[in-house]
Amino acid sequence: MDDFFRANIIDYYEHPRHYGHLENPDIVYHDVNPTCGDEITIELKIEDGIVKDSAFTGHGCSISQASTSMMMEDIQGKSLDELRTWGKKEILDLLGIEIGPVRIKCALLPLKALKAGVWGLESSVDDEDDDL
Amino acid sequence: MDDFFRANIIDYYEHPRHYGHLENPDIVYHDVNPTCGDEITIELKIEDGIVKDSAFTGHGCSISQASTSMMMEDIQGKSLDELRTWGKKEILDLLGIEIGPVRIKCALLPLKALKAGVWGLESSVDDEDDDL
Amino acid sequence: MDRKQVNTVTPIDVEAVRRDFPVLERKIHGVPLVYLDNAATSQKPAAVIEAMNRFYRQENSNVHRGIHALSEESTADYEAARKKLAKFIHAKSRREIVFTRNATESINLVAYSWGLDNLHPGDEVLITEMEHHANIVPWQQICRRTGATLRYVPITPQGYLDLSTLDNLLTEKTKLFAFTAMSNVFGTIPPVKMLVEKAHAVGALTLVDGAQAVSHMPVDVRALDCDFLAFSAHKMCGPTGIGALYGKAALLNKMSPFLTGGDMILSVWMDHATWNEIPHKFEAGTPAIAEAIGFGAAVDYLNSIGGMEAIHHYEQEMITAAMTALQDIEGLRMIGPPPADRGGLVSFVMDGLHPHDIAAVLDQDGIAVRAGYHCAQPLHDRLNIHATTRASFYFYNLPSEIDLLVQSLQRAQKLFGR
Amino acid sequence: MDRKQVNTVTPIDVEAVRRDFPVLERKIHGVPLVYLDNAATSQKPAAVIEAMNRFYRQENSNVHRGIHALSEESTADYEAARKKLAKFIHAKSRREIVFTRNATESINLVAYSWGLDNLHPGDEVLITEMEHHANIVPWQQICRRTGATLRYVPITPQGYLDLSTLDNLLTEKTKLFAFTAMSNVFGTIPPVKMLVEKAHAVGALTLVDGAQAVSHMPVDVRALDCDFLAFSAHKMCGPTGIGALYGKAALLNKMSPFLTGGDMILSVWMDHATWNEIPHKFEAGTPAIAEAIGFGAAVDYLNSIGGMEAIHHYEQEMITAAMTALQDIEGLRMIGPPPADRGGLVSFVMDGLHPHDIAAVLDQDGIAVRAGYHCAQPLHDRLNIHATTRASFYFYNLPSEIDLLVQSLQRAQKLFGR
Ligand SMILES: Cc1ncc(COP(=O)(O)O)c(C=O)c1O
Ligand SMILES: Cc1ncc(COP(=O)(O)O)c(C=O)c1O
Repeated sequence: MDDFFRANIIDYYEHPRHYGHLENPDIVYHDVNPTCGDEITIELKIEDGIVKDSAFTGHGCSISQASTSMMMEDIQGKSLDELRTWGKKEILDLLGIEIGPVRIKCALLPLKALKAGVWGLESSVDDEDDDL
Repeated sequence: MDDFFRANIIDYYEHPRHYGHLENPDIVYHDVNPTCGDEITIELKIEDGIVKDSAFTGHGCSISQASTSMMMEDIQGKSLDELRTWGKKEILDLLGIEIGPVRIKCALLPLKALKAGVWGLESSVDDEDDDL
Repeated sequence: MDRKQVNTVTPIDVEAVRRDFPVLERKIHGVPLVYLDNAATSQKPAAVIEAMNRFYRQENSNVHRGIHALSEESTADYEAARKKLAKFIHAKSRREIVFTRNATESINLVAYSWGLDNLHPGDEVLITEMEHHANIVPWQQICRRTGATLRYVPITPQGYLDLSTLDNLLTEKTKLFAFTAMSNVFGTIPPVKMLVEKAHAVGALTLVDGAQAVSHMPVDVRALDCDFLAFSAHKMCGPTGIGALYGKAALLNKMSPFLTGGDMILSVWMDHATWNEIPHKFEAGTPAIAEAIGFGAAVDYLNSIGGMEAIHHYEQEMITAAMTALQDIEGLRMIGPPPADRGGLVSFVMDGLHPHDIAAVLDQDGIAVRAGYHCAQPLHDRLNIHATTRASFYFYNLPSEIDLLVQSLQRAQKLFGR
Repeated sequence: MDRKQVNTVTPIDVEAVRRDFPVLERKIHGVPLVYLDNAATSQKPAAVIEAMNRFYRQENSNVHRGIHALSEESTADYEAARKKLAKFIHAKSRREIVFTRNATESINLVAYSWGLDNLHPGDEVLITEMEHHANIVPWQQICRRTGATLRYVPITPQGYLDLSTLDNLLTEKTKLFAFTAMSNVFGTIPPVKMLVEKAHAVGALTLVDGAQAVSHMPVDVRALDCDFLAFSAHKMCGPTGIGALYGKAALLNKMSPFLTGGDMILSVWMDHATWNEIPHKFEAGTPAIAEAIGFGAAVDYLNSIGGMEAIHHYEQEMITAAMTALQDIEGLRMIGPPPADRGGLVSFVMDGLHPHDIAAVLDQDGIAVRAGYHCAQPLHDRLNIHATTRASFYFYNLPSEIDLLVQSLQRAQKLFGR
């Protein structure tokens, strides 16, 4: 938490990259974090299983918005096959900080939207926590 | 609890007074202590509001049976008006011992039966405990 | 609720009281804890923690059935706690107190037990737009199951109930009016007694959500004449895992049981069962024994430091000071009524700062507040706000903690370049 | 349940273990406590009591919502406890563990949530004659509300399930088979895995009442393949006020919520709401946070002293010794199967001595047993017994305590002139 606001999260929050709409997106998915009202809509352009373009709109806290912006930036050119394997770790690597059990939901919102939007996976993305 | 079995409870339990049936009783009332299966049936002969005769049958622990036997003995000749005012204290005086919160239900079973049988009072007889 | 003049109460010795709370010695990120999340849950004094310790260390046993010393002690202590609670809210009898898990379960108990049997198509349940989800969703569900209709008393932009609508909303169709005695978002304290009277005038029962009010001000169920009152131990210095439902004995006697199993029965046959007397009829299985004892100890503690009148008085001072201080922060907007009409909590929004981020900055300074919908989404929707930040006080908070709050909020503004 | 060969388990160091339990130092009427009422509730080791203390003294806060250090710590610890429990019973995922108040509420949850939606006239729920009221009355009630029929697997006079009746009783009409994995009166351990298989073969779901079994022997929900498992913390060294329901994720996902309110919702609008993911969908309002942490600590403790295999092994030795010793008391009759087929408890009747009076005499000697129906009235009716006395052991009981029990029973016989 300490380096929370030292990371470039505030920068992405204030100046979100890939904010806005795509023309004729292949996938549009809206998702919310109901505990706090974070909302995002992601839009993807897919060609041959590769993310050709991506954008988002939304509002919410710095974590959810920066996380979404960073992800939209990072997934460009990546294959859906690769993205399907993404989990908590990949998002936290993007954000570059540790996140506690409550706000992890904000950070993982774009991943949740991606998985639900592309593969219809409704299951919780932090299930990998579930190694017993 | 210590003088529990020093009192004459075992005597009344082993040799219950007023055990059996009355001829043409005016009131017959059966009651149970569901937590443990104590069961009694009291029978009363009433004339001019006075208990002329009383008897009981039943089975259960020494406290419930001795308490019932002692009460059947004691109420002979008493007026219903007087009995209506009876509470926990009168029964404990008869038994001559202190009783904890669990077994108090055994001790008060005959009083509960009396009140339900004579006046249809279904309310708990230990409600006097309820002075807030 | 009718608040009396409180001039004569002995003030709470806050410095002394703080020493009763072990957690207040905690350091967060190296700085002392400033706990302003009391509306979510309160901290626990050592006396409450110790009462439960003593139970587990010395007399732990199951209740109501055992004929041995530990069980008799446990039973006596469990029932003594019930009596303390009955007295605390001025119930007529300890039999009117049912132990539940929390205020939420208390409301669900009424919804299932009373609602399933007594609501029919055409009937209406009336709640308000300022309810906590605990006093909304159970009624949505039970109305769905029974065909009854759920209606809402609207709120004004100032955070009051719009009482002008009552005469239209409370009709012969209204079977129950369920409303909070203190909003956990606005802090608003509605005129409970008057609302109960109006409901009774059309023959409706009343359920008061006392989750906030019982913890923070005197509540007298006989004076209010409400039919049900729901509240939680954990918000009033007691343990988690236990709450209470007050219900008028005549009503509880008539109601079907809710949870069924051991202890709530009189006799069980293979094809049917008969019920124990109230309140046991509503307490199935092994109850939260240690927690009930802790709940009783919490009531003792609240009484010992001066009582609810004194607590409410102190919180009025604190909320007045807090709202005065927050007013000076540019771009900060508080929601809800002025201090005189509310309990000791305040929710606010800040231009360009998301409540989550505010809470995160405050946390770095050791200050615990809550950010979000506070389980009152319809209220936020009505006001068109996404989420708010809430600071909520209790009798152990210091005026100096208000200053720390203000400083930290200003730091958040700087950090985010506002 | 399938009991493996237990030759290789490390034996429990009972003397050492006893020092972990503060209450075992208690004197009752001047003599040391002999606690043989473990089937009603177990005693608590200091580690469990201290885990809850630590929570209240250092990090107490509400869970799942707060963005501050205390809330993050509380949330992490609460969810970690869930994980410990999932592991303890070999669930696939922590999401399959719902925290409830006790085993009773766990069963009620299934009865209301699954039962109200899935039972219809003509459907049957099958239970057994050796069930605890907690696994009888909820099914009576839900059958009454839905028009389904409740049927019973009969018991034999020796205290076994009469398995010869199963093929007749388990039919396509059977929607659920709910049965105990260890009788709290006979001690009988039925063949759980086989019963589950037979139920599944006709398409019925299975609910295992694990209130006794989970506390006293290894239980592996994946090996058993049961659909639901209900159990309580307080019988397995944990606190009062909390229990658990295990349910297969696929089933829990499909079920309607039971209690509704905060935390179990995804979003709430004025006219409807959507539900949070499992297990949260079933946990409404502020949960029993300290108790969950205590529950987790209890699991840690049971593992630390050698695990459930070792505990079961020790209890087998104790019950064998106890039943051998009791056999020599004239006029005493034990009910239920031989030691090899039961857990560590024994119920008995004595000629001319009422169980209440036996328990009262034993109490004078510091011995805590239970007398009555043990919440299993249909079983007693079936056997034509009014009530029984039950001695139930746990891993901290000593062989010497069996001797004290026998002596005290003989004293009772003398006192009542038998
Ligand atoms: C077999 C069985 N089932 C259910 C229960 C109920 O457990 P609880 O009272 O903890 O809900 C018990 C305990 O008394 C039991 O022994
Ligand atoms: C007004 C109000 N009602 C109900 C509740 C629910 O209380 P609990 O979570 O203890 O059931 C709360 C607490 O969050 C509240 O503030």
